[in-house]
Amino acid sequence: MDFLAEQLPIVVQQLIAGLAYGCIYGLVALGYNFIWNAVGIVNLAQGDFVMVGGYLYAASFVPVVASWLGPGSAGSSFWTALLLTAVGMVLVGMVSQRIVYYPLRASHPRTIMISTMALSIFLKNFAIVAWGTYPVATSGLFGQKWFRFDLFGLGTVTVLYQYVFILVFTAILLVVQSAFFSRTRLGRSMRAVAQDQLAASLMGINTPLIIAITFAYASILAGVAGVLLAPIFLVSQAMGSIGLKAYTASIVGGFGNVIGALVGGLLVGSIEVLSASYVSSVYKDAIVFVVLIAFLLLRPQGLFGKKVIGSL
Amino acid sequence: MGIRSLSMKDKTLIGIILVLAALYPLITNSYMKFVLMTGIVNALLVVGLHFIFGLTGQLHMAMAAFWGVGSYAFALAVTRLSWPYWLGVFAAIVAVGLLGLLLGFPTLRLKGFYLAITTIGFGEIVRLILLNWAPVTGGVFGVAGLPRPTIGPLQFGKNQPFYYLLLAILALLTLAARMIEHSKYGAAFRAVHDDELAAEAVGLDPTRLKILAFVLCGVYAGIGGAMYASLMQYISPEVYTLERSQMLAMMLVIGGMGSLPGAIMGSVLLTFLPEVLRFLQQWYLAVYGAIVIVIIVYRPTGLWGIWVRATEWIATLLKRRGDTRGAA
Amino acid sequence: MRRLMMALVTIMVIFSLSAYGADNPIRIGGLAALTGGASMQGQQAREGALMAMEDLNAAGGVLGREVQVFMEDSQGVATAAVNAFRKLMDDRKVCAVIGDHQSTAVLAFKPIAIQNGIPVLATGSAMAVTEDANPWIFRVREYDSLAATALVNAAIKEGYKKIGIFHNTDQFGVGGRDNVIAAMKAVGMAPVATAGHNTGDKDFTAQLLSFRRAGADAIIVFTHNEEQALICRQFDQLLPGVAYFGSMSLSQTSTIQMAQGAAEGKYSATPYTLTNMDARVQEFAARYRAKYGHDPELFSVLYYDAVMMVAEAVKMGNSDAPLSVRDNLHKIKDFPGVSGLNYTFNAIGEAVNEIFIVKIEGGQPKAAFKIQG
Amino acid sequence: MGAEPLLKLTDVKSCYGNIQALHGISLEVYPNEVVCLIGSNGAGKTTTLMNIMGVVRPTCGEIVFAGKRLNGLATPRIVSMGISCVPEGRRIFPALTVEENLQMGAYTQRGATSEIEETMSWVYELFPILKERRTQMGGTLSGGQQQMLAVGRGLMARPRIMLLDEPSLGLAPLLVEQVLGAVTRIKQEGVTVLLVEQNALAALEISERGYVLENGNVVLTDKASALIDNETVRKSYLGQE
Repeated sequence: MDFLAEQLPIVVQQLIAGLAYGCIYGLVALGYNFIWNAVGIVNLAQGDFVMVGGYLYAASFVPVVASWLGPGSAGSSFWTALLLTAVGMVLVGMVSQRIVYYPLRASHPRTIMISTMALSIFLKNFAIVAWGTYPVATSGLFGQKWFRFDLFGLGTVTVLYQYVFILVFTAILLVVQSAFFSRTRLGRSMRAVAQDQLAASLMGINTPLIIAITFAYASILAGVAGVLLAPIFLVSQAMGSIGLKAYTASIVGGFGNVIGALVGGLLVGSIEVLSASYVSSVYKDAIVFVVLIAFLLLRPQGLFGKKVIGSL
Repeated sequence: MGIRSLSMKDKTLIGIILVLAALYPLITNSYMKFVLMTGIVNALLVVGLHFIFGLTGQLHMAMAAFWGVGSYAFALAVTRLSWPYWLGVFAAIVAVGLLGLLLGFPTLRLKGFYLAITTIGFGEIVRLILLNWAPVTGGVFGVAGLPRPTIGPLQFGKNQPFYYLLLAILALLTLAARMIEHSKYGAAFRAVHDDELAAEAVGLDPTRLKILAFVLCGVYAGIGGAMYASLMQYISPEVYTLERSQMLAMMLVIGGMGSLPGAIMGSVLLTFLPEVLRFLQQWYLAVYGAIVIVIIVYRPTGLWGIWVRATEWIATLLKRRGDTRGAA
Repeated sequence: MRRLMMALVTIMVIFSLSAYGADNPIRIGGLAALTGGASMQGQQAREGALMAMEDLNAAGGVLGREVQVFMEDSQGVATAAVNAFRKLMDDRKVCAVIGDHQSTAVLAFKPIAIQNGIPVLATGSAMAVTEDANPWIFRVREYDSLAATALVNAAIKEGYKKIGIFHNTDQFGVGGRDNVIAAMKAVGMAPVATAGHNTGDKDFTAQLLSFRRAGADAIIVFTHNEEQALICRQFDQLLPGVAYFGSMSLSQTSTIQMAQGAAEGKYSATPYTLTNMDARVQEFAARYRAKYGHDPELFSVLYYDAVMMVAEAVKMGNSDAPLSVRDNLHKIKDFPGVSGLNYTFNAIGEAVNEIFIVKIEGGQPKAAFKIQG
Repeated sequence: MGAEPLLKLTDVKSCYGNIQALHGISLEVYPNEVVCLIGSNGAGKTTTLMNIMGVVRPTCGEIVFAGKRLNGLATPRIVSMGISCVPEGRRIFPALTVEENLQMGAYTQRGATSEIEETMSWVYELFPILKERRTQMGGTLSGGQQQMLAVGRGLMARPRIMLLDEPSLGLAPLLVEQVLGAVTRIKQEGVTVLLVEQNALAALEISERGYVLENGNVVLTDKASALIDNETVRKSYLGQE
């Protein structure tokens, strides 16, 4: 009981952080899944899109927008910069797919994978040239503010407002997304293309365009993840490493599954924080990957996937 | 057997090895010579990767881990255990071969991008172990003072003899790879690549074949890892990253998937490319990435494809000139 | 056969293009991570080194000859560092190499430098860089045990008894950890907890909470800028009331900015601080700011000073032969640097034997006291 | 027939990769008739349809629909001109509801919501089971229901001509009758039908004319009734000695 009393607040505190990171992984994982569903490839530069989103937001748009709107406009400048970032990411996604996917669409997926790797190298190093080598700090809506609350008299838990914001923002985003996919013509045609490209084009859908839009949307998700992370992390070229965790999340959840991506993200986030605390902080990434490999061997379809292994 | 009876690939292979042999004394500065040596070591690894990535079509992204374990097995055997040089190389081969077996077994059920992420995860695990298991690996401080080889009275301590030794090893291993490729195993690997179910239907065992490919790759990576350690004479864990695995895969793809001459061309070229681009200062790796994208997108058949077209073009050109001469 | 000849000729043309003569200028090499995770420090190094070159040439060069500084990218990785070093040595024919600021990279090319007789003015802090006292290897930076001892002494002086160590798992962090433990042992203490993190980690909740569990009243943090800033931020939430002693990176303007206020009240150890009112320091900082638009940092001044010392050694020996440069570097006495330090290389090639303990106040690293090594 | 053909293929050749699949197909479909293409597996029936839809580009020859050349047009353009295709294997969207599937069928009918709803109620009238199941996911329907959904989805585009690829494939005899019966009713509504079938007898029974394809060539064409009686057709395609 004593042990519990001592550990519980700490576990809760870490879980909140883990869930917030999980949401971020989930958002990026969703991007993997949409592209996977639509064209059956994995974009290995997806993680670097997070970095590009973070830089666009923190280094390019925030300073400009803040100077437009003047002092004391933290709220509106956040939303404006977020919107501009999303627009920027649409361009990034569209242009990238036009260059590294579209010309190769008939090639072996392996070739496409390599071209997305090259894109990843390009983006990492382009960031150095475009935004410099100094990591960028930005404050978002809440900066470094945190609050404490008492956990049933067991102890106090300290939480960053930004963590809560990430959780709420992700929840709202998912609700909006689900409405978009079921209620709008564009959303439905994106689903149709993901399910059957030939049938979709026989319906008169411009499939190449819808695929480009899917890439753009996946990029927006990555960019938003970058914006949400920017205040708690620093924006630097190493931010792209988040892509691997997100890839893991999408596998754990069941590749190609929307709910799976989120649940997988939350699971990976929690495993990461808890294993850092209770197993080994330097091997935490290794532990995440061990879990991944175990999943692939024991339940390759993931938590929510159908029992089919994606063929190449 | 005359040179005419050899296939285009074989002729090119011989040509490449000869060019590489002639190149070394032609290069006047020892920096470029050293880059060339690095290129040969990369080629050893890429030829190994060819078995999995090229022949069997499996997305193996843990090549840096294979290479790292090879380097460390060799380095620890010759320093900590004071084993003789070639026994150390043998230890590296066995270690990475076993690693290939270890990775091959559980991941056989996985295909495509599932295999890719598994191997990426595996590579990261190995990297973290090399970095943090300090009592055994020396941790961040790496292993220093690694020897260059001797064979009987022959000394390979200097760069030039070591270069020709590396080249000889590359030639031998490429020859072996070529023989495997043309044997029934090569055909079987290709069958697994094209259609696993069909391969199974004709009585091949894709599982065993894939394990075999992983083990073969491990053997090559073991030699490559040991040679790298011997070349640098110092190894440290920050080298064996996912980025390196990606670079090696790119070398293979840029070279032209599924062709040995392409694998060597790709390795040497992509080793030189960033060095040649250094004058671009901090732009150079961004430009490197862009060049790789351009090559892949506009020539998915890689350097091998370009070479084939170029030789065809030259051949028709020569023939046409011959024809007009004949007409005149 | 004709095909083969054509290929050969093409390759020969390409390589002959990269060779050139004209040995007139004095060539100095610099190595730093211009790409990759440590490129921030690399950029500072580059800016400092190039500024030194311009200053030298504006003053008429050295021995009446132009000075050329070549900066190459080491990526902070052994393989790339060896290639870059060889390029400087063979291609650029430099008379000395400054850097790298990552000790791993230095250890990788050190044997080549010794074998080929190129003096190296390393800026990595690991003990292994100079411990074999090779005459070719110099260091223009504080060494790990100096910083570690200073931080431990500062913590003890401020009255802390239960000290934890938090370190990066790279060469810098692990070296720092070992030296902190050694320094504590020397005064009969042991750390209450030790935790590590990998380069690129962003969330340190678990490690910081482990210090809380161990009841630490102070922690010593050996890591680089980005992680240092993030740890400062998370530390304030999780370990209120605990003292914080950070390695050199915490004293840097860029880290203090990245920490967004979380660096306040924390200590760091550095041989160079902008709050040093020495005229040399201030004059240089003003010129640097005017040129690059941001403050100089430790690596900016170290690379600047190192280039200046190589130039001095060339002048002293009236020659840019590496051997002469090496011998004259050893003869340099109290060379005044823009870092505020006076450099004299000792028997094993160390030049920085004093270090400031600074406390961050109002976003500035205020020098608290100075410790001699 | 007299009138201009609605759809006319002249000497269409086409390749899949390096394999030539069509060696010069010519055929005509007149307004408001049901024409069937019969032939064994690999005869080029589906390829012909894919050429009409612009999914596969013919290497030579001409495809004309209602006086307009279709060669080189993109599939969406072709669909919006009034050709719809019910592909082989049905290919309904498994994770879209029945109603969403039908809505996708009306993708090219921009704007007019009331018209789309009108068409949908007509489809529901034609296949009442779809109305019952309209909130169910397409993938959960039985084979026959999926075929009806596929046909219904094709009708949602309000086509002038509908291409039906193997609608009876894998269906129980009772369902085959139902689906092919629907074809007759579709025709009564003024839609022209080009039907591809392996079940040659059933297809010929509801068609006016038929074409027999072999190895990418038209080998025989006649009135449907005449084909049923044709000796070779009986032997090769109707399984009758």
